[in-house]
Amino acid sequence: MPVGVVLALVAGLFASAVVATCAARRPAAQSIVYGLSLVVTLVLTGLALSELVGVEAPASTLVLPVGLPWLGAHFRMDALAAFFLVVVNLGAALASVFALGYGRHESEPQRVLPFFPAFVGGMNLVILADDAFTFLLSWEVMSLASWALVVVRHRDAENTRAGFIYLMMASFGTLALLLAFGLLAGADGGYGFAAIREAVREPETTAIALALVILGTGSKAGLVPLHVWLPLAHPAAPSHVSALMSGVMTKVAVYGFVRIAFDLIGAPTWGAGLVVLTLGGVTAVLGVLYALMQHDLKRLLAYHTVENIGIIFIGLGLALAFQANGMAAGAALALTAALFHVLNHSLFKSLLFFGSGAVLTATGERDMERLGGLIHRMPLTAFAFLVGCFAISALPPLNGFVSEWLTFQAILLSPELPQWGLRIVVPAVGGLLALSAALAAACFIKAYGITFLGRPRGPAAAAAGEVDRFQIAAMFALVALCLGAGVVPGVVIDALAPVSEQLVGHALPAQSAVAWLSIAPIAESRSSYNGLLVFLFIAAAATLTALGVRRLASPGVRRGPAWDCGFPDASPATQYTASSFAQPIRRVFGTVVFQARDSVTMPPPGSMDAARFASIVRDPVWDGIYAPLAAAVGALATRMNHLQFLTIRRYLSLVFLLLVGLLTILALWP
Amino acid sequence: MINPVAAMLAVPLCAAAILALLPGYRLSARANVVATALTLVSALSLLAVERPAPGPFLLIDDLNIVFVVLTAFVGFSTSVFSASYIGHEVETARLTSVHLRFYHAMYQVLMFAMNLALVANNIGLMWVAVELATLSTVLMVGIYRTHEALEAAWKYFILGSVGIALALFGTILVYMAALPVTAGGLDAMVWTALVASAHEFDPLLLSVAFVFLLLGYGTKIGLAPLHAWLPDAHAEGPTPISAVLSGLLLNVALYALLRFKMLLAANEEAIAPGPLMVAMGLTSLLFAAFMLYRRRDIKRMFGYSSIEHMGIITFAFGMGGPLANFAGLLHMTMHSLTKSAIFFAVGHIAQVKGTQKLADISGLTVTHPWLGWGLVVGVVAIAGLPPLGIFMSEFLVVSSTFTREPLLALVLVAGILIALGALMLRLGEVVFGAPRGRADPASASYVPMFAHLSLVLSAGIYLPPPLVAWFQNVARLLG
Amino acid sequence: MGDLDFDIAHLLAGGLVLVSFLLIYQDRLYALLNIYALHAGVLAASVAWQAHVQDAPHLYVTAALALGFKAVVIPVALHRIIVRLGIHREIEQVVGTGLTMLAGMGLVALAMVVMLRVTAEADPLAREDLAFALAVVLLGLLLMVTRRNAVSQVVGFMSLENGLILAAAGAKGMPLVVEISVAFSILIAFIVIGIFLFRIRERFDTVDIHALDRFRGERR
Amino acid sequence: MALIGELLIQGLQMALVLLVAPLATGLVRKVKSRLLGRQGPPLVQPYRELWRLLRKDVVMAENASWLFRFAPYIVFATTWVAAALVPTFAVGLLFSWSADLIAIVALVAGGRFFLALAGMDVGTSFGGIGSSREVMFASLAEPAMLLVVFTLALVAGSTQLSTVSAMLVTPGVGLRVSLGLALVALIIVAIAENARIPVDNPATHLELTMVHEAMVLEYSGRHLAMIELAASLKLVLYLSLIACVFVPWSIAPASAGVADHGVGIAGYLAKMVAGTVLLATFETTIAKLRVFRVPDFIGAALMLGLLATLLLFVSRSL
Repeated sequence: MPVGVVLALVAGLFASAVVATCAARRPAAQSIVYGLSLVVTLVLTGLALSELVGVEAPASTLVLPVGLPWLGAHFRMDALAAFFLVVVNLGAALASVFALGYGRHESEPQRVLPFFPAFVGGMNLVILADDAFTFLLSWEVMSLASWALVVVRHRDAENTRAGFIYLMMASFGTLALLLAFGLLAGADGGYGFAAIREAVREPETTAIALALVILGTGSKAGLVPLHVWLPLAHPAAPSHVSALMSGVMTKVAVYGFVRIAFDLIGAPTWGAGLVVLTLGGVTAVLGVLYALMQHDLKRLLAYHTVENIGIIFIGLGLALAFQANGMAAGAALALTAALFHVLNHSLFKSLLFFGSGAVLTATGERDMERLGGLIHRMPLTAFAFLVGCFAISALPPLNGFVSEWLTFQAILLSPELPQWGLRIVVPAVGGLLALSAALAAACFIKAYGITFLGRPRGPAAAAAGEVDRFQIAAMFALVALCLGAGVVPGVVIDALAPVSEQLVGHALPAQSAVAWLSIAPIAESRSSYNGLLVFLFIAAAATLTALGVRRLASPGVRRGPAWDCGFPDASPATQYTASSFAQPIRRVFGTVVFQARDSVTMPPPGSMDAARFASIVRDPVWDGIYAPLAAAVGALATRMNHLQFLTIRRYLSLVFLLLVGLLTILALWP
Repeated sequence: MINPVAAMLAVPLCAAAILALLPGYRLSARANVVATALTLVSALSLLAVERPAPGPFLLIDDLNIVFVVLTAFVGFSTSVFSASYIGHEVETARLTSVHLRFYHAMYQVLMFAMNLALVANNIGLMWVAVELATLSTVLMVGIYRTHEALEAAWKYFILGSVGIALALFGTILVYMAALPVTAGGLDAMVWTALVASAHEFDPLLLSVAFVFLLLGYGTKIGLAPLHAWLPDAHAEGPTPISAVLSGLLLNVALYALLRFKMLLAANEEAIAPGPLMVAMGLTSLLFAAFMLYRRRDIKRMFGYSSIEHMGIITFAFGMGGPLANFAGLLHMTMHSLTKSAIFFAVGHIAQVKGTQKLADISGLTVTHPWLGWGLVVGVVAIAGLPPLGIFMSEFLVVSSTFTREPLLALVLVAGILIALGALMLRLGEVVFGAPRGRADPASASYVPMFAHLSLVLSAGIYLPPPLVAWFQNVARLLG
Repeated sequence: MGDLDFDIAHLLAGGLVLVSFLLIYQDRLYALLNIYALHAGVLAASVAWQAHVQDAPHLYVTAALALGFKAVVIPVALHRIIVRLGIHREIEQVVGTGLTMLAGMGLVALAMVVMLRVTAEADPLAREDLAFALAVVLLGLLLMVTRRNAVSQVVGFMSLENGLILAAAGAKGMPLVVEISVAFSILIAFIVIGIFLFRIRERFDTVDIHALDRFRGERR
Repeated sequence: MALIGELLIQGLQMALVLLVAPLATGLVRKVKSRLLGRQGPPLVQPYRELWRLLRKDVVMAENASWLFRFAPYIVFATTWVAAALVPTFAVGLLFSWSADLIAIVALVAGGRFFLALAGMDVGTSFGGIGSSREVMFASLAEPAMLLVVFTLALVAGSTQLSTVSAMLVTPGVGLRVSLGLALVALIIVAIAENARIPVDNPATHLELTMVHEAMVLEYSGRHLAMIELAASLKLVLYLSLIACVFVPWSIAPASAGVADHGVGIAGYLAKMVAGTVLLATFETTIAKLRVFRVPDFIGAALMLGLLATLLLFVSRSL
């Protein structure tokens, strides 16, 4: 039975975590641990893939006598689980490859090695869990392990703070989910997913549960306004872990939402769809705007994860809306789009974080303002990162475009929706999605242009060199996957068919039937796209032109100083920086959303000291929700703290008053 | 074949007498371990042998056997810890061997008193035993003779005495309630007899009695606003005593309260004890959660955390029902193990850093990885994060409450989250960051700490079926 | 039992409450101690009477203890302590006597209401006794929380405890009464010694912030 | 046989746009000069310039990277492919189903992506100015364009450009508010995308006002030729897009005879001429906007597009 095998492998992961704890300080530990996790995750990927594309096998289940005593730990492997297992383990495998090289530069490996396999194992367990207790248990194991990885660089107070905020948000999410499960399980505590599926409950119960689920999974996935921990925590971890957290762990959160909202609760209301849709739209645009304001490469990437989560949730919201109105085809399309984007984002976000990790190893810099010109010193990394940027900007012929294209197609189906609320919101969300796509391109032009192009802005960037072969290998594997998923999307869509079949009882038409490997989600006459042809056309046109021009034109290339309108050899400081590049967009959007303010202080004429530029960007969510909350708790704590310093007489009077009060109650008690 | 109950009571008593006379502290420490080991053995043998019929003074049933075994176990591991703890104390001349003689004797007296309180079938006897336990701990809290220690001991003493008085008044009232129904005299104080005939008692008298008992024993449990003695006693006493206080004495007092709750439950006209306990539990939880934030002394902080968890446990038992009661029992067990483990760690930390001030402790995972990571695991456990045992009980409490009383569950969750915030904030400062201040090499025995933690960990993942059946049985008993 | 027995028991118990009021009323330490001696004496009398009524001879022990230890030894010892610590000039009330008296009235009323609502099966003597005992206990607590200095609070505690003994004695055939009274005497002895040893003059309720910081070890 | 025919038509179309592109640019210049009362360059001037550029050597900054050298070809290729997929004189082209309207927009965006990067590659301040302003415009123009696409797709029930234009020929469409709004939005977007006045001035030589020109400032020789050609292709692309959607008449239907195709070509050329003339007149009548007024201009397009889409969501008949 596959699930048993899978569990055994996951157990192997935990075992290697234990091994790592014992032997973390040995020099060989690095390669052993990462090698082990590489092998295990690869096998897991293979198993899950075979489960996904294999023949229609009934979901295999397994009950272990652990966990909640009278329930046991239930595990289940179905299409949905299989797909997400692929996503998780693929990302984990490549992260292990990357870490084989990246880990060498780790100063305190004993703080990383034990937790990396545990983290991966935890994510696997979440996906396999088939009862509320096991689910939450694994969920928190995942959170704890990643927390430990976030605080690896614990000497920097920023990181411990990030870890703290992360852990708080994670626990908040877990408690929300706990309440949701309590509600779903009912008074007699049927915590098994099977029981929850069977149970019938009032619509308002379902509504509350769904709201709690959105809170719980949203806080893990980084939905605005629950995203605040994400851009702090993800960059703090070592880069291969950042890749896992951003590319994979957020997907586990998405899995949690899909599992509960579609599979366990089922029969959604259109209101739910509306809420999720709106949250997704807002998240997408705010996320990319946040990202545009950053100049720390890894933080920019982390913020951008928020945007992609938004896109995914737009798809999920549409799916809910369609399903609520019994439009199975639309639901299938939207869900497929969302899941496709899950896969895509896990690919290119891992790629980009690997790239940032490579930059980090080569230069020790995360701040773009001190980078630049790396394309000359690390050409391979530069190429891989370029592909990642192109893919994440949703540009054909790469994979990012396909999933967004599918989402657009789903949006274009939505006028059939009967509810007015949806009819008003959906096009607005479509606009938001388009906006976020355009802004994403801007964001990554900035990221790439400042980091890799131009001239070095600092000595570290000037002295950088290409990274080792493991890191390169991991990045190029992802490049290949991005390209593959982009040019033959039909394969992925067909692989997703059983999932959408399982969740919404309908699947997109088999794309393998469509000619020339192109995809047509509804009908070829309506809309179709062929990544392969587009890719070939562009490649062919480019090469042909290049060749033709070579024949016609003079081949000579003379190198000289940059023209720059007659100011050659200006110092690298005259280049555009990250903040100056974003300045127009900051002025257009940021002033509204973030109260962004640029302040320039000019030295008086004749004084030799430098002019200062500062750009202040405030996070409205933090200022609006979290800061007041923290302040309130702090104030209350301070106020109550006086109770520590009372005198014995006062404590006695507390006792006395309580006694008198209770007696009075009794005296008045009928 | 000696009677295990008798052994369980006799061993500590004799040990106390012997230890009071033994000169060298090393020897007496070992003797202490041996005595507690014997107690543990006899307690465990209770599980094996068939139980004696409830007599006028002693009673063994499923409920108190849980407490007995737990007490004996934690008492044993704490004595092991204390053996390695006091060594350092003597080296640093904070304690003299005379003190230690007294200390060990009192330790055994405490064990005796707690065992007596647990197996007592007579509410008067139970009262006497609880008070004896309180007094012995009072004396040990003040053992360092510093201003703070005396302050704490004195506060504990006065508040404890008032608690004693209130509890006694409640006991008398119960007796008065029983008078008209039973023959009076001794068997009007035998718990089993009382429960049997409780339904005929005068409900109002019983309710008044419960109010006094709640306040009296609630003081020992450390429920807010009766808690005032607890944090200082934990902070200023020797750490083994803090461990025993948090791990055991609070449980014993809670056990007494539970007995009377069952008594009241048997009489349906009397005031329902549940809501009172729920209210006090939630108050303690929220109160302690906020108090955790401004702590400067690491031991006092964990004292407050004990208040928080006692609040949760009282809340669970107050809610009642099979799930909540089960959760309450589990939570109590897990809290005893975890909190004592934390105090084991904290004791050595305070020794190696030469201070209890949180501000002066940092970067423990760098300087003392074992202590540091041990503390991390302990705090993670006490904060109710999986995969450790307390998560399971909190899972059950919260989810079972939410279906019955959503608002209460929300308050509960809020409290848990706030407390978690405080604990994690402090934890981060203590174990991470660049090390500061002294960092003496640790001459610690990690066995008790990691034994407890591994128990908690395994319990979070796997509970052996017999244990579960047993707990479920007890939960049913509690109604 | 005859009416007379009942009336005398009633009278003595009521007398105890009255004396508790006197305690509350007093704001001089010496007078406080003398009145406490009286309190103990009345307790002894009522316990003895109970012993006679219930013909439970062991209660005489308790009575004797009350008379000898509480009415004589303790007051004398406290007297010495006051002199030693030089705190006999204290005006140590938190709220005015009038208010405290009012509160006391309220407490007595509360005690009566609570106890007399108890149904009549419990024999009347016990009921009255309980009501008075509860009143004494509450008044003792009131004394403790309205006085600032250690000695007067000890007095409050002892009067509270007298109330307990009264209740215990009133409970017909209650076992362990003697043991309990002995235990309490020891407790009180501890407290008194504690005051004496640790020089706890104001530790109950100091107003000196620096002292707080020093002793609580928390604030800086 | 049919396949070969279609292949022929597809090839013809690609060649046509490529040939027409410089001509259109030249025509715009000519008409503008005439309107300003100048003689103006001859129509073939753009071809001459391209040729001249091709013959010249490339002068490249020392620190220009491989991306700088490849970008022109990629930009050209994407634009060309995109333009080749827009029905000019015949619908139902062989490869038209390989990329729908959304993909065409994305292709153009891809070209811009590389152009903006190329602008930053050398690391000069002007390149930075150009790129950052370009992406700021694009971040508004692209969503506006996509909303226009939504509108058309909702009207035609398809994002397939051939289907759209075929559907819009049919009388059933009639006059629609949403289509009107979409047209205005599309025109604004087209102006912005092609860096025409009032957004940008293709003929400016004042560095601080340049956007597109600043991006390509470092280019020379054949690279510059490629970029220039791509720019004029883009103009043609948008013109033919507007043409095939809003004046779809005379476009040869799928599997039509040679005659129809002839008519189609003629009509297409006519439309091109009309479009260029209109553009030129428009450009001469107004002045360039300040950079930070441009977002309002393009934002208007965004709003119009959103309004059009909303109208269609509210009622299919608007």
